[in-house]
Amino acid sequence: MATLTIVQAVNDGLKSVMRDDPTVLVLGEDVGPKGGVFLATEGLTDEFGVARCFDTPLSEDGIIGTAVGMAMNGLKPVAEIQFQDFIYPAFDQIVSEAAKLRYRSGGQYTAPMVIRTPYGGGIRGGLYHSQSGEAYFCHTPGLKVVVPSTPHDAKGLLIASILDPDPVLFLEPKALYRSVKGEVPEGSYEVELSTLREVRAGDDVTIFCYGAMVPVVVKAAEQAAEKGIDCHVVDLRTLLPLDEQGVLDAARRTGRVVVVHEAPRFCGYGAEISALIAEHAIEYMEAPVKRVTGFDTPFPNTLEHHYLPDERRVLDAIEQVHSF
Amino acid sequence: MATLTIVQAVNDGLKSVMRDDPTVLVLGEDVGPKGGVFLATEGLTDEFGVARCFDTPLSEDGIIGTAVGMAMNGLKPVAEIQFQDFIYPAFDQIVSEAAKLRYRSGGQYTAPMVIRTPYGGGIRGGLYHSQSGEAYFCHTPGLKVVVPSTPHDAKGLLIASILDPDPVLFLEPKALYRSVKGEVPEGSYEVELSTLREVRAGDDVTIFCYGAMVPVVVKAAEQAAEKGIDCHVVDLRTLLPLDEQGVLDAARRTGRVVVVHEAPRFCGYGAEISALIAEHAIEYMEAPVKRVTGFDTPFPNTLEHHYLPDERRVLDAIEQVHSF
Amino acid sequence: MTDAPALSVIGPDGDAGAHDSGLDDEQLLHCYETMLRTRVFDEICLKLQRSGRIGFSVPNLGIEGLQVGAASALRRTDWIFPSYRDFGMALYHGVTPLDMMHNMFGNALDTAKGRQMSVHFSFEEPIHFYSISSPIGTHIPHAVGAARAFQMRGEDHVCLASFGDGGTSSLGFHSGLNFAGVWKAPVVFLCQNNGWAISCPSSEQTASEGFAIKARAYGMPGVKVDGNDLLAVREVVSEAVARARAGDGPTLVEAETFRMGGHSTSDDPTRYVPAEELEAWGKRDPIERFEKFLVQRGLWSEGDCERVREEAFAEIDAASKEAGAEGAPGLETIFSDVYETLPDHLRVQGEATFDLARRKGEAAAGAGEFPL
Amino acid sequence: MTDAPALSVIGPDGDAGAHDSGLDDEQLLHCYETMLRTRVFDEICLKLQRSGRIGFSVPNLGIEGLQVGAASALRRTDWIFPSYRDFGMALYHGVTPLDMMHNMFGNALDTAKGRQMSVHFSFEEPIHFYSISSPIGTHIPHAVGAARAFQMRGEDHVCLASFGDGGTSSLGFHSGLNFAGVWKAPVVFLCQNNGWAISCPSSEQTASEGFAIKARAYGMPGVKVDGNDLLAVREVVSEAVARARAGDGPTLVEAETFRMGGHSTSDDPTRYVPAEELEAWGKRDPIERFEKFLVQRGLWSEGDCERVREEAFAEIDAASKEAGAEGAPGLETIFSDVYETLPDHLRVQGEATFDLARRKGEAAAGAGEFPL
Ligand SMILES: Cc1ncc(C[n+]2csc(CCOP(=O)(O)OP(=O)(O)O)c2C)c(N)n1
Ligand SMILES: Cc1ncc(C[n+]2csc(CCOP(=O)(O)OP(=O)(O)O)c2C)c(N)n1
Ligand SMILES: [Mg+2]
Ligand SMILES: [Mg+2]
Repeated sequence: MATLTIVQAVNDGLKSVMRDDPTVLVLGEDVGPKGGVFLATEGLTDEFGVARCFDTPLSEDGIIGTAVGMAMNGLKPVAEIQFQDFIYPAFDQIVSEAAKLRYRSGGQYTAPMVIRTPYGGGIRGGLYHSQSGEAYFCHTPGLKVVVPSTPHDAKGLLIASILDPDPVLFLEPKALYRSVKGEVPEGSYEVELSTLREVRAGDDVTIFCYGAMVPVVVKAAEQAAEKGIDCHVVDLRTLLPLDEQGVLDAARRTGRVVVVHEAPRFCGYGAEISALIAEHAIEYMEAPVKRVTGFDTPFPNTLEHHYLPDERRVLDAIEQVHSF
Repeated sequence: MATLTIVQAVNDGLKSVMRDDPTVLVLGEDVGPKGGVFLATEGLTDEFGVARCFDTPLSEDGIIGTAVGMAMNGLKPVAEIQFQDFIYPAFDQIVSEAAKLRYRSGGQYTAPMVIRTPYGGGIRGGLYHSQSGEAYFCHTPGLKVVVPSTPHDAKGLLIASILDPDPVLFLEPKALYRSVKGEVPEGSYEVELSTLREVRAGDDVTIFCYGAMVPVVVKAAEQAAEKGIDCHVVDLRTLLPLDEQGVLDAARRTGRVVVVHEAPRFCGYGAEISALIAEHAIEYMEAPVKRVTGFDTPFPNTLEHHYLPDERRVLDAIEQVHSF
Repeated sequence: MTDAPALSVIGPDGDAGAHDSGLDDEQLLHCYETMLRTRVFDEICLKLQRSGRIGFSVPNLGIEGLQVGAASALRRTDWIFPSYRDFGMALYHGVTPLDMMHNMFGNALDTAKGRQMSVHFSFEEPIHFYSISSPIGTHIPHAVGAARAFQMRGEDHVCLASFGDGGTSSLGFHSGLNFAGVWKAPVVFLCQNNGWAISCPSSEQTASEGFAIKARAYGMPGVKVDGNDLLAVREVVSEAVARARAGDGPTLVEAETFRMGGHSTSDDPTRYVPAEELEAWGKRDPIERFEKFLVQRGLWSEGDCERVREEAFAEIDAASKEAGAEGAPGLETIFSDVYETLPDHLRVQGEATFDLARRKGEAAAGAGEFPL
Repeated sequence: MTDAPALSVIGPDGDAGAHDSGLDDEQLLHCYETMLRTRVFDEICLKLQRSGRIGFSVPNLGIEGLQVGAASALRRTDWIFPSYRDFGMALYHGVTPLDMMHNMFGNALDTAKGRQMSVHFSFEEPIHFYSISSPIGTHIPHAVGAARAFQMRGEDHVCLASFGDGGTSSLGFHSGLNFAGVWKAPVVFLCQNNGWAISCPSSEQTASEGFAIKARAYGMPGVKVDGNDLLAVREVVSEAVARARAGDGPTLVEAETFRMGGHSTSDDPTRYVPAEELEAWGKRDPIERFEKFLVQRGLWSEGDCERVREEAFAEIDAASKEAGAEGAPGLETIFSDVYETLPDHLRVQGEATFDLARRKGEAAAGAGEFPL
């Protein structure tokens, strides 16, 4: 097994699946000779030719719109959106078309495709190179939404997403692209979608998180452990369709819950987790369900370290629900 | 006071404010001579001329994009999107531009404008003439989101939205356009944004709702009353920024809460209400916080009456939280 | 090419000179019959709507020749990415009025399972007649992507993407044509310029001199054609299809025509369409023109029209009765086809719905049990 | 007009014949100095980035003439809707390097309050230099809307919207130009075709023959100009501005140039830009060309370049030191300007942030108390 970063694992995942399946192709801005602005697609054009990994004009609407057309006609496109912040010109194609095609055509036409895109803060990207828009997509029936936080999952979830018969939005935590390393099996393997990952077992407080917040939460959990609070950390991995039962089981286990994400709080993904618990497990709760999130503001630049949830804010919340 | 339908109240609101303020103008597809597909803008071009109420090419991106430009340069555009389902081509302009302009320019440039659009089901419009996308927009800092449910509020909230210094998405419940009538004062008046409306006082169960769900909830509350359950019905009216304190007070009052909306449940607006309660009022809750919503599917056509929450489903939820 | 005037083939008197359409007599008659069947289907739908049997329809009057002419240029292995007025193309290639009527009623046999408004057809056979979406222009890049799949597999099939004058302002038009130009994708873009986008006249839709000229922005040929002349449309679209099939890339065809009815059954066009325009275009009816052509070719005789109309009426009226008698889709269709496999949260929502329907006494809507 | 070759005014030897730019000697020298100051500003930013003092910059090398030529065609009552490379236009109209440096450092005096990445300037004075957005093309319809506001008030001001070759594929290009055409809005669209959109060459951006021709899709004139020739750009943009001011509608100008540096400081262009192209364009430097022109006019002498460069360096270097010494924005800037008035939920979030900062010992970041 090789030790890879997350961005290398993504690259490896793409190569593995492209070697196995000639219908898989990669398109997007600068994914070809340049290898993508984060080098996630490096070497693909060299190995698979320009017909299977190619640059597109500067139009996210065109990238996703044509990918839908390819997908319904036998190809498996993996479209890259350079930054998640730039996905919104394609919002209509994703929400109105890719997500609804199977339904509206009674299953005659489908859009099995993957949209990969780096999301989140931590690189001093300011308003438009830092956003976490997962909640917009998780409110969209017909889509699947996946967020890895380790190299192993990045590759295995990506391959599972590409092989999935439905459109998948694959959000890559760019803050972790090169900062997290881990062992990654060679060749093709799948990590099943809609399964949770238990990052740390514990009996006092349950913390739900995903993507770049996972290492932050792990650190906070370690600090909590020093204070005698034993945290159960769950990496959600697939945000839609969510393993709701798994979430409720984990919440009931401790009766004390913290939800952490980078995105703004209001109508953010964390609200759904809180709502599920309030609807199905409230009688087990021994404390308020706390959310630690980005603020309800656009994403700032110079002060992003104040905006992003850090160990301190997570630890505060852990202590609050623990001592409630 | 005249007795008007909601769509007449919208029309009256537009006329009132356009008479008072020459910088207000209306643009959109078919809003001119045709008066809009629901006749909300009927007579405006006649009264105010084609410079102040005009048809645009078929591009929501262009409608909102140019409206942002007008707004930053001294005009107060009221843009109509023909159906809320067709707003997504303008998603980037709304979410990336209108909502973030004041912030990113340090207040140098602003976008005081209103986007009016009919939303929701009940007219046999199927997938693309029935959607309720409010949650997408409520997760967008910098925007305000308003949903009236009575003629009085439709006019007063619309005028307040037009006079507001920030961009407002004004969602009109098309199912109620002609089915609800009520007294509407003449001339200009404002209903303050971010205030709740108590539709019905009660001490047993609190129900939060908005838009076309309000009459459904009122009927369910009446049926509940017959069974001896006294419901407190709150029309949220402004979804963002929400009067969170008012919501929490109303929730604490009964300790039993139902949230109702048409939109899909997962990551829907109701999740935020549940989450607020789970975070700030859980210790007052005597029952699970229930959501009665559209299903997590696209919007069907022939079976829309099964998709839309009706009195029966709301009553079921009321009974469940009451007897918990 | 782009700036040339619109091509016409059939003169006002029906004379097409020595024009060779490549169609034999039988095919020419098939074209004629399809036009009439399209008109009859449209008429019946408008009646069904007025009598409250169906919710919605879109008038098709005056564009039958355009649709049939374009459809006749395609093989059944090609794909059609239609707009909501294009059902004449489906009829031409053998989709049955009955299947179409199931959609108009949104019943249990509708291929779209009653999920879409009527006229939003989806067929896979006998030709790919792609699931119609309401948002304007979104299907244009789909056609380009599907065409690229043909390219990749070395297949010489072609995609026809059809849209209105209003559709040229959409995002999908810009990105679709741009990508197609760069990829030399085998697509024919058919802009049906019928003068109006609901109440917006073409002159307020864009300041360009017509729509064919927009092709130049994407490095492809743009051609204007008389949209009320079946043979002219066939000629121009056939040339574009041949180019595409040969690997020479896309073409934008602008067919000039006029919307003779309202935008839809919800629209009152007398509020905005000038009566003179309507009258002038009324004289250019594509079916009458084609009849005159058939007369000149000795293929038509008095009474043919009535006969075909009657046969079409009988068939389509029967189809509408059959479709109207069919039940609504089962409750499970609300929840199926969101994903290939039903996820847990939808299973729970579906079960609750079945349960409620049972309690309301509507269990018959489904099998009485949630089958997914 | 659209298909004409690109206009050049200054020959390779600096000869501009009898061309009358409408600029007096002082103004010509202002142009020259602004080009050099632009280049020096750029050089200093690249150095600041390499040494880690700032996070990001975008090279400007080779397009100084384009920017200054275009800016010189505007009055200060006109509005500029710039792209991220256009700071030469701001300098021309009197924005100070110090104000620009505050932005590069995202400090407390940055007009954007440290919220944006560097080079995303926003100025209201001495000219409206509209807040730059990262999403490509979104500002194009803004320019059209702002222009329509001028029209409505009967003011004869003009908007200049500037974007790259890549920007022509964006949604905003299509909707912006289309609306402007229909409205005859007083806008000049300036497409800086520098051959590349990051690593995508113009030839893969679109199949059209250049970019000026895209104007025909929107019913407006399209003009090509040599983008490395300040006087040619000024000439063409001035004509377009005059048309717009006179109420005759918009124009699309394509300025042909080349991106001599990387896309940004994060980019390594040697991976994809052919060395020959770089070399060829290196010989067409706009500053050298303008120097030769000034020599011919007797306005330039040996040493001028060094003198201006030194003065510019001194000024801009000092500005960078001053801006670099300035503190970060106060914590309250995370929460202000989301809305005009701070809503309750943001007040709560802000108070918690201040509280945490105080506990972490960072209270100095704000006044120590949440001031909103
Ligand atoms: C994105 C979007 N915006 C608005 C609408 C509403 N709408 C439906 S059809 C139509 C006009 C279409 O005109 P055109 O493209 O010329 O086609 P025609 O109806 O004339 O055949 C409009 C505005 C829509 N369906 N989609
Ligand atoms: C909507 C959107 N998609 C992608 C990007 C990433 N991006 C930033 S600049 C750029 C290339 C722009 O090229 P061009 O318009 O030619 O301008 P140039 O950089 O050459 O001046 C890209 C793809 C973006 N900023 N916005
Ligand atoms: Mg039309
Ligand atoms: Mg460029």
